[in-house]
Amino acid sequence: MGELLSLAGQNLLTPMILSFALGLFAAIARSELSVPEAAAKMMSIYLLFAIGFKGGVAVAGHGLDEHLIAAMLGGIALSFLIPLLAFGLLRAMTRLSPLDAAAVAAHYGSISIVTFVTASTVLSAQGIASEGYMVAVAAAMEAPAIVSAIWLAARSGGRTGQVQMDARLWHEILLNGSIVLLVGAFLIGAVTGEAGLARIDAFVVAPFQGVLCLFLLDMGIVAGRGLRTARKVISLGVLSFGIMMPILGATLGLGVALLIGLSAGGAALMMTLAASASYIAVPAAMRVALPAANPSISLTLALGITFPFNLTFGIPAYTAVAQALIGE
Amino acid sequence: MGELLSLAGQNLLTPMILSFALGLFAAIARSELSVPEAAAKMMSIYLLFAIGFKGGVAVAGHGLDEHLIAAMLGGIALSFLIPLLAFGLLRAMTRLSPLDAAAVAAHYGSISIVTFVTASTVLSAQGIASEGYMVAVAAAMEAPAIVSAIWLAARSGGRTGQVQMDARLWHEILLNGSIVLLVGAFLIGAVTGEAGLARIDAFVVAPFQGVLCLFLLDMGIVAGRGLRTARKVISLGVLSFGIMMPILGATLGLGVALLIGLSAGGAALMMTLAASASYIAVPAAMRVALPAANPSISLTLALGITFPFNLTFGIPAYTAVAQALIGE
Amino acid sequence: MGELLSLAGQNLLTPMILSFALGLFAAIARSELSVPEAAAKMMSIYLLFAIGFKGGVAVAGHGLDEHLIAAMLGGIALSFLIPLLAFGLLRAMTRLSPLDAAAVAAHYGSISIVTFVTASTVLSAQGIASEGYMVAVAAAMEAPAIVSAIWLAARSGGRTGQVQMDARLWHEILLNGSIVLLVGAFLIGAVTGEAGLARIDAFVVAPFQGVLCLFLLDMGIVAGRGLRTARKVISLGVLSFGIMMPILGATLGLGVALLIGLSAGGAALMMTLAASASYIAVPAAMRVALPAANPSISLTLALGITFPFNLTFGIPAYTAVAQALIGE
Amino acid sequence: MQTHSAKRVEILIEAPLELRLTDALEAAGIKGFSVLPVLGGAGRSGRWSREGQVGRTGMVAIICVIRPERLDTLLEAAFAVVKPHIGMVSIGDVQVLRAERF
Amino acid sequence: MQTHSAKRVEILIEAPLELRLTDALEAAGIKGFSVLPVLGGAGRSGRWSREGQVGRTGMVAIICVIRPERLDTLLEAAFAVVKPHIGMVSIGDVQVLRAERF
Amino acid sequence: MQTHSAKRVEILIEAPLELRLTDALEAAGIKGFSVLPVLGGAGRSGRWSREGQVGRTGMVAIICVIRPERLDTLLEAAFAVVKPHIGMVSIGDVQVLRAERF
Ligand SMILES: Nc1ncnc2c1ncn2[C@@H]1O[C@H](COP(=O)(O)O)[C@@H](O)[C@H]1O
Ligand SMILES: Nc1ncnc2c1ncn2[C@@H]1O[C@H](COP(=O)(O)O)[C@@H](O)[C@H]1O
Ligand SMILES: Nc1ncnc2c1ncn2[C@@H]1O[C@H](COP(=O)(O)O)[C@@H](O)[C@H]1O
Ligand code: NA
Ligand code: NA
Ligand code: NA
Repeated sequence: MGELLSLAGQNLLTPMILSFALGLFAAIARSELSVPEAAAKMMSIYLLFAIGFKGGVAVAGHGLDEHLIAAMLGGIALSFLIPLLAFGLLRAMTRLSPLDAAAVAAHYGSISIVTFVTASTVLSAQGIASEGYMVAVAAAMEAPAIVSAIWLAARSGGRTGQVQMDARLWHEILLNGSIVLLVGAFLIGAVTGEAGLARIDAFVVAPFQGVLCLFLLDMGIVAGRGLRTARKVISLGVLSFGIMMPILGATLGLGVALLIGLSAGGAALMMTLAASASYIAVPAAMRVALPAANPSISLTLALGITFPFNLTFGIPAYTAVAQALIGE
Repeated sequence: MGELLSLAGQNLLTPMILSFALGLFAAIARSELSVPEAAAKMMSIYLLFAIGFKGGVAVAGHGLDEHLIAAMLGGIALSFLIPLLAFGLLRAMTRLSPLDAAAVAAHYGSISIVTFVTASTVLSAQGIASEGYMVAVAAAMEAPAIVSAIWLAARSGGRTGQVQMDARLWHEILLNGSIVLLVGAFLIGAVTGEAGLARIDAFVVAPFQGVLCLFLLDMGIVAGRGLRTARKVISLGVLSFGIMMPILGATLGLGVALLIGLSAGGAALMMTLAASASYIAVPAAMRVALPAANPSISLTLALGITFPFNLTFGIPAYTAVAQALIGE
Repeated sequence: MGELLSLAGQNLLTPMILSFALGLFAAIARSELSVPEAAAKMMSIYLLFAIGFKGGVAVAGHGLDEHLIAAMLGGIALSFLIPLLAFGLLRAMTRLSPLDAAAVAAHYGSISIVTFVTASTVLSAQGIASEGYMVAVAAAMEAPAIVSAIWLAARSGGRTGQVQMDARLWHEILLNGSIVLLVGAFLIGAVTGEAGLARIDAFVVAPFQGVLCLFLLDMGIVAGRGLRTARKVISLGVLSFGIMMPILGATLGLGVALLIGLSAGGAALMMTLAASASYIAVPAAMRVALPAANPSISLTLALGITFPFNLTFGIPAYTAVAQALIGE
Repeated sequence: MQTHSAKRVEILIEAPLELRLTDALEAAGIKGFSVLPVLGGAGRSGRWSREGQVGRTGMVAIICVIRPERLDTLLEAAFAVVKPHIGMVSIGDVQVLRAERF
Repeated sequence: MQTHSAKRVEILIEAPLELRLTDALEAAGIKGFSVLPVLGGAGRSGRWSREGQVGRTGMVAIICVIRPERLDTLLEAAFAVVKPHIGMVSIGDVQVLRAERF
Repeated sequence: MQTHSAKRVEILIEAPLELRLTDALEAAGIKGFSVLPVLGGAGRSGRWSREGQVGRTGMVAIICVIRPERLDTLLEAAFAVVKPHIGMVSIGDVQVLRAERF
């Protein structure tokens, strides 16, 4: 526990986490500091491309693990199941309507790629190896949660017009920008391997953590603004959910990782994925599918509570637990 | 031929080409993946600045070649003449109106700076030297084609109002952003030389190919969208033109390069310039000068057919031919 | 003097200064070359973050100097006093109304962070050390000048409605984006120190001067456009003020630096701060506080006259003087 | 100068629905419209801003100038998409040059 | 289709005052509005453009569709902010769908 | 609140012609206008979007509020530029505050 806290402390004092804190502070103090939308989008394109590409290069180097298929299936199962658990918890702990609870549940079943990116960075800073294909697992976990959530909403007696699901939405979800970019960059990395990396490592490797700082600064600003304006919707029950759910998710993720036989690094990433909540792809899908659900509840929970929790305490804890149980 | 194909294959499997392919796939599959306009513009500013600057530094290092003037004049002549050839071909091979044919011809006489940048990258990856001043030649080749095209349109009996040419447009063409930036950066590189490069090489050299990947990703998206929406305007004749014209252009470029006595690398670049078609400066000029011409025909041809052709098969072929004929 | 001129010449021929000149040329020649707003904002976020962070790391390395408090107080005093001097000069030398003179005075009391960044770059290129906390001094000097200017405007008999000052404006000034980011990044650097720098130096150090080039290109464009459109408001008196004022400011800055006992590098930076004029934070504050003042006078003076003066002649001169008087 | 009566319809709609709306317009034979960005706003669901956002968030404004007799077609097509969602449809009277273009 | 009369108010205001204006609107009970970007323009204080600018410069357009009976409340709230500043307030008549939303 | 009648002219024009149009307006003595971005749209020449584009592509919207008696001057100046090009000019009736500014 002492070691865990020191690890957490060490993690807290990195430029990344502090940049997030700075953004949070700026927004809560109502500073007008802000990052242009186009720059934020470009940074996210950069991060997705770089993390996908590096995952692909790692796979090209070490070959495909026999666990790849199992990890994909495990991730997909988690993404399907976590919303059911989240929905149950929310209905028990909060006064959210079934519709709002289903929308929130979709966010928690899906994943936050920046949390994943941060966890990867923490692992490589500590010299802990992990399976390169975990980025493909991340991509695979984006969408299934949306299916579960829509089923939950429909089952809970959504009135006509409350649940809007069609082929077009499926298409949008499965080919959403972050999935296509992540998987595409992964394949590019896998195909071009070390030779490809040699050409672009000064772009995808060297400045990566710096870009992550500025991106987290922006995430802090957006999260802080959400927290400031959504204070009314955030009851104590909702808040507790935002901290309990990632812990439960990580536990499920750990179970799956142990079942599959992932490395300690891989297990930490699987726990992070299960613990994290989407704030990019799922919100857009929910606006289309469940238009009557209040978007600010999900976003504030995912970005204002769970994201910083994972960043500060979650990731070091998941790493420590995975290492303790699996070893290096 | 076998060697040429293997070179092409090798070229195809770089992160750059695959990034373009990813963008193409995303757009054709109707993924909403997109690059913000501001980010795309900024990347193009970066690429122009970097390529111009490095060209200038090379000139500062090796001194001005006696061929500089000849190469400039050769490039300008190509830019003037290629539209006449293109126009003739288009009128023979397609059903395009004289106005549309003239507009397309302007694009092919002018140049695509990203194709040039990609060719430079391929050359330096293969260790083939080239004349630094070729970026100045590239800048000189942007505008003359517009003159020829407007002459063609006027001659072909453009009705009053169809050809809009005035001093203001001349000014805009000659001082368009990419010419000013390319020539300006070239001069800055030439003046500051190696000392200047030492200060900014971590910016203009190291991450260059990585930025090029993301830029080509965007170009792939834009090209793919163009192909998707412009299927109707692209007849078989138009399509064939988009492949034949760069080959003819490259052949003319080779002739000029041999006449002038450029190095193998310089010849490959001259061929690339002659083979490539503008998709930035010329489209805007055509909207002003030939407002009744359909912009989507030119753009789809230049960006959707000729650009990927040059990227994948053209550049390796031009390089191989130049090396075979000129040696190192 | 000869040495000073050669220093100035050497400084003039860097990629940074030449990039500014290129932007100036492009705008004055009415080229449509331009940098997207979002990209310009993102570059300024990058520069503020990097310079703040590096200042913090320097403080973490060398410990806090006993002069820190004195330097902060000195800087604040300069920011309060310079507007009074500027106002007097403007009233004597130009026909500006009291309101316009007060608005201009606010800009000159405050600071230009890009001028500061450029000076830091020049110092480190020449191997001259300076106090890392000077970035904190820069942040402290942003706001006080606004107070003085509002006092001047109110005293000069601003009619009702001409001076709009309220708690909200105070809040906006003190927590404006550049102050929060600069101070925040400084603290992050101070807390994470060399370990933090090791993680992100490929982002905040290596490409810094290159980004500065593109940012200065943009500043040149904006300055050139201002000069072109504001020719009418720029009388000879106004123009002379734009050159005299930085010299006077730098002299005051030198006095304060000598009093405090800063190093030669620190003194050069203090002179630069005192000599520079704000073009980001103060303009917005003046639009709120002194809505009847003409914004284009201040902006053209600060960005079109004083900024290039400092960049080209000021900084080398301040450095030379500081070194001559203080030694290394 | 010769002008003609027309209707200017302004539809505020959530960005993720933009393509659905424009496709519906085209399906209804409405061939001309323009999409304008919206930076932020406020409504019954609170305040929002596009700044710093990464996903397809916020709203866009779709502007469509049409002949009066086509208004109902347009409104029906638009309303079918907008109905279950937040968003706003307003219609103003305008005069246009070059009516043959509409 | 059933429509209802409303007013469309368009306020051009300097960007540094945007929050003051929207806060004043909310304080006056005007809960719905949208903010649109303005790239540049010209007026008595000359020409301007947002291109390449870094600070909170230029203007924004705030659009507010309201019931006619609320117009005066809105105009008074807006005018209190806009009065000492440059900027423009224009009001047009529109028809809206779903009046219950306003 | 005291308001005055005015005309709101909205001109959609291709971005490469923006400066030509605004110069023509100024030459005709129209001193006030604002330029708004357009993200994309559709018309007889098909669908377009600004996303990912690099050159000066697409359209911009120019908005001009003027006294009714100046409308014809404006339309003539604008039409001389817009005529051979794609684009749209629409005119609506509005009320403005502070008529002295126009
Ligand atoms: N009356 C209005 N005038 C202008 N824009 C509005 C209005 N009402 C809503 N909006 C816009 O539509 C969005 C969603 O509105 P609402 O569904 O009321 O939350 C708001 O955030 C505004 O951007
Ligand atoms: N008549 C007008 N129509 C549209 N926009 C205007 C008008 N007058 C002023 N503006 C906008 O308001 C800004 C400030 O106007 P002014 O106070 O006249 O300089 C201008 O730069 C334009 O963006
Ligand atoms: N009726 C319309 N309403 C709004 N925008 C239009 C309309 N017609 C055309 N536009 C805009 O003008 C552009 C060119 O129109 P067109 O010349 O018909 O292709 C379109 O892409 C739209 O952005
Ligand atoms: Na999850
Ligand atoms: Na060519
Ligand atoms: Na100063």
